[in-house]
Amino acid sequence: MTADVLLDVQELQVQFRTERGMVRAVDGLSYSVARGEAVAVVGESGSGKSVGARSLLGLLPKTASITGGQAIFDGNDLVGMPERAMRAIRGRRIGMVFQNAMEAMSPTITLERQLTEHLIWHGVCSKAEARERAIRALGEVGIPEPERRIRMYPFQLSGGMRQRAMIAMATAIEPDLLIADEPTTAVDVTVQRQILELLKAQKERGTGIIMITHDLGVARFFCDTAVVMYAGQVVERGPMAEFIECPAHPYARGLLGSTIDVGDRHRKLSVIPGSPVDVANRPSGCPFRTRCALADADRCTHAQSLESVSPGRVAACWRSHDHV
Amino acid sequence: MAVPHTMPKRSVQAAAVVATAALALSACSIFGDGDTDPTVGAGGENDAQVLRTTWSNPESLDPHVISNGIWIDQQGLFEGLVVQNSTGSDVEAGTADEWEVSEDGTVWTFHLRDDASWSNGDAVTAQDFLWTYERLLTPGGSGAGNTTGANSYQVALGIANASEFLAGTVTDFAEVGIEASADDQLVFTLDAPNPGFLLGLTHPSMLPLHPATLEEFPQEWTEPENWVSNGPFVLDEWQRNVEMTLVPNENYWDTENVHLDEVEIQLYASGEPVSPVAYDNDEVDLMQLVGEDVFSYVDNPEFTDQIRAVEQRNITYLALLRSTNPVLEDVRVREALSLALGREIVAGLQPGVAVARSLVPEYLGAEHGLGQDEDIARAQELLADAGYHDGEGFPELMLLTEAPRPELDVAVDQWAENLGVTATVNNVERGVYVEERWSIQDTPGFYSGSFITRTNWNDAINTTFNPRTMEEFSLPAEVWEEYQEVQADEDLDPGERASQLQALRDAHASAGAQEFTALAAEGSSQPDLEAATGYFVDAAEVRDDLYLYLPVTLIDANYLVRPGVEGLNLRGTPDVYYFKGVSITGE
Amino acid sequence: MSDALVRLNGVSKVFRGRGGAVTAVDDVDLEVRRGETVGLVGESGSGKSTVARLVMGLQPVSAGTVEFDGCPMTSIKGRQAASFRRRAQMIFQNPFGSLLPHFTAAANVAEPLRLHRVVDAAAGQVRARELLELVGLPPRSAELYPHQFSGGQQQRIAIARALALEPELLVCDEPTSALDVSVQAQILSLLERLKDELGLTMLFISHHLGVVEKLADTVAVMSRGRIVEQGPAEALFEQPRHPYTRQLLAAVLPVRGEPVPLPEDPWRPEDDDGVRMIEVGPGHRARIGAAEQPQAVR
Amino acid sequence: MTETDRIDPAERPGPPDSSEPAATAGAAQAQSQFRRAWTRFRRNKLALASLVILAALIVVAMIAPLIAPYGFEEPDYENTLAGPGTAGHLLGTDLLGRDLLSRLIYSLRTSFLVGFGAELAALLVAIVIGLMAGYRGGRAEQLLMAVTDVMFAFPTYLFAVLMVAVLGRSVGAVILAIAIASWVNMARLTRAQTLTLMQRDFVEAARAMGAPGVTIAVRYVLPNAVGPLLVAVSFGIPAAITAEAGLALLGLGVQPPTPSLGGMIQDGISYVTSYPNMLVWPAVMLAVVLLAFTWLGDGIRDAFDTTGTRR
Amino acid sequence: MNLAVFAVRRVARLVLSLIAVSIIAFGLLQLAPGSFADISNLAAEESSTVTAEMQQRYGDEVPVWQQYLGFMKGALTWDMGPSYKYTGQNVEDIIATSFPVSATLAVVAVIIALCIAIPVGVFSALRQNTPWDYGSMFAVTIWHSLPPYLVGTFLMLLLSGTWHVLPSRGWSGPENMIMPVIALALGPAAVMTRYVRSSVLETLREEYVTAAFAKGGARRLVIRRYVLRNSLIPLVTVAGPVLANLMTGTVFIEWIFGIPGLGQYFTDAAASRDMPLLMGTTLFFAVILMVTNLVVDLLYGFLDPRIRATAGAR
Repeated sequence: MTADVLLDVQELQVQFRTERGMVRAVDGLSYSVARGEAVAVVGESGSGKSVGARSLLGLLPKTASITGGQAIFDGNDLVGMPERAMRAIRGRRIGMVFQNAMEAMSPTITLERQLTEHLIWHGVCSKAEARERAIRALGEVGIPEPERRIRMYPFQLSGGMRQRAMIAMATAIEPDLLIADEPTTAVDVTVQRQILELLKAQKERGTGIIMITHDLGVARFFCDTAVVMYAGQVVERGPMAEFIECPAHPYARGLLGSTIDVGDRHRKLSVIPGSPVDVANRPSGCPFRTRCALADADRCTHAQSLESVSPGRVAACWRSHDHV
Repeated sequence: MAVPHTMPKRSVQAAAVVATAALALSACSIFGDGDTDPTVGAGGENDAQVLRTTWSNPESLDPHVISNGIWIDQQGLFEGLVVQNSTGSDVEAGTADEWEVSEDGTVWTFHLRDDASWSNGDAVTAQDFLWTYERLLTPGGSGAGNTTGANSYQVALGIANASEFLAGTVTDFAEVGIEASADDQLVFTLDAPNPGFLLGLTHPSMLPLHPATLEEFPQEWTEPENWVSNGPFVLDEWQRNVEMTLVPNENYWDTENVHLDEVEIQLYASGEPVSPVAYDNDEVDLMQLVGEDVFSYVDNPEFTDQIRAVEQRNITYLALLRSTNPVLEDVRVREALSLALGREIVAGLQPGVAVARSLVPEYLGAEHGLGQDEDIARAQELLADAGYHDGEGFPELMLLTEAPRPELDVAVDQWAENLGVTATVNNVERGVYVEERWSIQDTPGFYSGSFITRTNWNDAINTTFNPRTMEEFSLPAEVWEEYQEVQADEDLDPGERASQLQALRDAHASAGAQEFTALAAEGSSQPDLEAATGYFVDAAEVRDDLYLYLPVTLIDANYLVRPGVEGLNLRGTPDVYYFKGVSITGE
Repeated sequence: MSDALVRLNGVSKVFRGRGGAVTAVDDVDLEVRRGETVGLVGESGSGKSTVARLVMGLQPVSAGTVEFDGCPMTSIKGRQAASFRRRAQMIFQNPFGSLLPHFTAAANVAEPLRLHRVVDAAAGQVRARELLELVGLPPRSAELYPHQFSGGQQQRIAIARALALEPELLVCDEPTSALDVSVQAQILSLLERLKDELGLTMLFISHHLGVVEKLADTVAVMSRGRIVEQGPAEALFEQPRHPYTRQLLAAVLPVRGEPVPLPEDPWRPEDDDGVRMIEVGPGHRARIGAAEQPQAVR
Repeated sequence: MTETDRIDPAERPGPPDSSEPAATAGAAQAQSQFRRAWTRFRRNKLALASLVILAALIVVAMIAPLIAPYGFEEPDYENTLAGPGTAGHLLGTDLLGRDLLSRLIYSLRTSFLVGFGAELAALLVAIVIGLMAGYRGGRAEQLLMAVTDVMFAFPTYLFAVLMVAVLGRSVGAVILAIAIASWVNMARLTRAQTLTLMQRDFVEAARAMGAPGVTIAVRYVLPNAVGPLLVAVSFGIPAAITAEAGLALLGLGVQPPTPSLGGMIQDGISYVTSYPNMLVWPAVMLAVVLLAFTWLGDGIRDAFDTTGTRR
Repeated sequence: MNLAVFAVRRVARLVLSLIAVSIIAFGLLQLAPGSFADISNLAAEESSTVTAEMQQRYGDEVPVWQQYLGFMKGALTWDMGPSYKYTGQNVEDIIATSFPVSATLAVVAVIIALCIAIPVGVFSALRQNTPWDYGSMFAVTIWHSLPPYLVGTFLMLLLSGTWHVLPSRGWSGPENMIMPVIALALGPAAVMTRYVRSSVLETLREEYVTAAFAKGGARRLVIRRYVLRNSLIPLVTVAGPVLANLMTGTVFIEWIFGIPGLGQYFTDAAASRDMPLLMGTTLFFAVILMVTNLVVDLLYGFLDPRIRATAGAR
């Protein structure tokens, strides 16, 4: 761990209370983010990638609770942090960008208020100054006529513009860490590229970024580190380039093989059979074993721990060395 | 979302402030003047004598418009030539302090007292009375609102040409037998001697009105700010449907005998549950117990000294409905139904209810045997005679009513059990009831009604189910239809209409009904009360034997009167008592 | 061309709403030949889904004609319409939403058979099970309800249903957009297999260029209701001629290979106003002015 | 369901129980919407208890002649206004000595008849017009809009009073009056549900399959609107019962001697100071019935998860 | 469509509905059996001939349509003539004096109901699935199931009959409002509490609430600015109809507590077939309902910027 590490998550566990009993949505999530580093948490539906990130800020519903692990941010553990201390971190030190700005901004409050209020809450600046900063931030994310637009309500902006405004909302306060939860899923490819460029600028300023995405293209384009999750567990973690080059875990390999690029016309798709596993019905041992071509009845029914496959890379499969 | 367990207090406070403000605002404007003080009353420490009582909500206070209001006029707002004595059996001096009658009993001369004056200070004159009576008798009423003619009541007084003027056959009021021979002298000329004339003058329609006020405010004269009257009290406040306040008339001639400083009358809307809660809660000092409330007070030792009964004040009856089905045109059938009505059962259901055997209350001294009694064996016999043995082939009967009444349920039950006759109760709204009573039904049956019993023989014969009405009742259905057409014919001039109706009655009314008419007329023309009563008793008997109506029960009126209310003379009349003379003594 | 199953000639669609008229599809010419898969790509709001609905006759055209097997759709009425319905079927983006929630998987698949009275109920059930098997669902799933399936399985049911009437044309409107990456690959493989096995003619609509490239023989690129470029898939993806196509390709972030830098001066739809489609290669047309043509070749 | 929902259901803020068990994962049992709703409903103890109570009361009402100790208009002049616990009259008697328990049982019969009858009649009309208005638009929609405008301007209570005045006071007339006064809201709900369901892809899918409009409306759309309609009915029945009681209080309810809860309450109110049990029994019964329907409605709503139909 | 056209259409629909209401009401009255006659105090009834007299006066000499047009003309000029039953009072005067009473009751009841509903509903939602939540929802459902006339009757027996703390009836001061308002407010309070609770619960699940917390908002602030604002605006749509219903539906309460509101007059007029009064009150209620609905729409539009914006665009 270097001095630059902003956040260090270790063995995080999150449970949900459901009608069918307790469900472990996140079961052992570990990664760290350094200043200026972008970590991609990649996975499919129900893999726990978003729950894991939101739990850091205590933004889960009441039915959820963190049952284990720690998340050291700036020397303090976010897990079990008192509400007051947590509030000082939320929005100020750790910002968050949501998937859909339409849903993540109140329809009845003007942009101005939504962009400035937390500056005032955190005592960053005065109201007038906050307004200046918000206008500037809007300009920076490429919204024309920010002075006029700031008086509008979110629904009066186009989708792309709303998404930018939300990024302005999270970044105007210059947080140390940014959690971006599928920030481009709801927008078109051309807009996606622009949004990512905006986030890149933040990264270059030294902000650490946790990017939650199901899109490997986005992850690869933007992030330095890949954390691949499956059924609430991390199956592989390591530098992005090496991960793309030769994924170690069979699931990660399958995922990469399923991803279609332009120019893949003649590449044969590698298909993972079966359906993604639901965390509520996770099989014992390796969660992927029911879909894994390499599954071995003896080895895979035991829990797989993350083991180093190469420097800086870990994977949760006993055969992962075979592929590196 | 994890959420805090605190409440946004500020919005709650804001809402509370708004609510308080709204309450405060509304309190200033929408309530009545609000000068009533519920703690002041019979039990209160205050010296002011305030009588708090209840009355059925009056639609109007015009004594010429039939509504509950005319009895309030009578109770103390206006004063007629004469007023009733404490039992209602005779009259005492009112605005007139003296009167005499000619020897033939047809000319009555009244002398107004010198100090009789209106509440605005004007003297009460004979011309005022004359003006009032012209207003009363003018066909169609004088003011736009005077539509419900109390004038028809006055037919019974027998004032010369009064009915003719009312009917339109006489158009010059000067021909009517009322004359103001001097400012303080009023002379009535009657067609025939009338032993009921003096008591008849105590009807609210004979109260004097203040001509100047009525001419200035044809409609609004009953508003407190325009109010002028000659009685012991004047209208101080009238919050419609809620409350009326009367205060003493300073210009009244007999203020010494007016003890109350204020009368508060809670006005109960029709159908409103008149719960004695108001009495228990010390909101009123005097109220009538209505319907089922008698159970918790009458015969309750705790209230023995607070209950005052007016015996046999009301009589309930079933009256014949006109029907295309002639089954009830057979008097034997009607008698049979009457004899098996179950009166004893009804009387046993509630305290203060007695069997009614005649339309005339027992206390007038009618001998036993007058009227209708119960005899099931006889009833069955009669029905069999009429051709309906055990009710076979008897059509279903309808009992029309505008409120649930136990006697109807009992009748249905008893008729079915004893006579094999089925009947259904048809409970309809007032508007329907009033119309249906007079229209011709497909189903034979009766309508249910009740009267305030008449406290003297004259009224008992000549007002409730008077001769003309009895003749009308006895008309066969098809004649009744024709009769109503004549009544409704706008093209006929009034005189012509009256004579056509008379002709129809003469031709088709039953012999019994015509006999009743003759006996009643004979009685009314007797100058001597006793002689008259003889005829009236006979007439009553004839009337009851027609079985065109079946008397059911006589019902006591029970009043809750708070201890300390003195000088209260409850009478069997519709106005019940006068405010004058009532006082409240601190206990 | 006689082998054109579907042909759109100058088709436009205008929606009139409270906010005024919106031209969703603007003078589109398109052709789907038998046995061919035509891919339609574009961003949201480009009108590609509206084209699908116009082809399916779910909405009337505002101008132009849609011909199915040489027969203009506007004149199709009554029985002809019913027979058309049997010959063209559709798959939707949201598999759960497009299935009848209160019908079992088998009943969903058998419903078109019932509607068109192709077979009796019992035979319909048998056929439904065969079809479910064809799309890779186990027989025991026949009696389950749609909500009991995962998204990929639901889409398989929807495909089975679309195939029940053995249609000549299959219109797929973003069939994999709502699915996870691994499931998307499954469905695409399934469609590829079915295409080969059954010789399906498909109109395949997606915003995902890679997916379209993978499946389509011919590709049309749409923007703001207009087709800006169309041609054989290989030619179009390797030698995009229209600036918008190039821009779109550049915006895609590949997993393998390097991303292309975005063009400095983004193309705007207005740039195309008054510009006509011209032939730029064999079967390859683009909406570029003749004057631009030399520059377009890079 | 939106695209975003599908991508990551378990990660939406909310319990991750929305992620369905994959059919292949185990031997899942076929679950129709009703079975699913019933499973959820069963877990709601209050709603289940309400259902049991209502079912029991309905049975009691249906077999009233068998279990009522007396006829509803059978007098007992020896035992008038008897208190509760009088021999032979468990709950006491009224002025004519009629058995209150028997009258209460028959009252339930009338009240349920009015409640179910009115709601059923309203529902039938509402479904036809609501479906047509929602699915076809056009004249049905214009009609519904116009009627809605008028009915919204016509105070329901005043309308019912006038209707009963016209139709009379038979059970049928009261049912009709209440039904006419209440079908509009139900039709609007049906229309709204239809419009919502029309947005669902399966309608377009059905059209693409070649299903005719009637089939879509009746076979595909309607069954999916059942949940909210059931909820509306379960709230509508007690409303109709209350409406009858209100009419009865004004003397416009079902014609006596046929007893109804409202009629008994009307009787009871006049006796409240002397024989409160005459008011207490029907009042308690009415409250129990209304309460049970409310909880039942809540249960059904939660079971079908139709949050939009909350009243 | 611009705002003016929208407004004109809206008003036109309003007028058409009013005409329809008047025709329906008038038609129903024509169909209904019975006609107006003097319904004097039947207990004090003196003679049957009086009613016959009335029949003559208010016979059917005028054609129905002329009666209708005559009445409508009167209604439009706010001169509906005297009531048949309340002789000496004009219909418009009756309405003018009694409607404010009903309206006050209704408005105060709705305010009280809101004062109960908002805190209790919000509280229950914030403490979902706690004993507090279950308890208050249980209580609220029970209120909901008690018709106002029963509540009113029991209140009167308790507070006036037994404890002697409030006057049982009348309309002379604020103390007369307490029981009626409670009886009236309980039902709406229950309805609105349930609405507020579910609305708040729904809003709590919105992403923007999470986003507000993610910005570091204090709970109270987020609840007020994000949750309450967005969940209470729709309450207007519930409170409006409730208010309109109360204004027309206070009749039982007016009856039990002897309050001189319009509902009493209406019922009385209906029973006694007082045509002018009945038509007058019906039309007046219709206008009140429409105006309330209109105000609710406008208010909702004003409170919700989304609707405000689209309405402005039209």
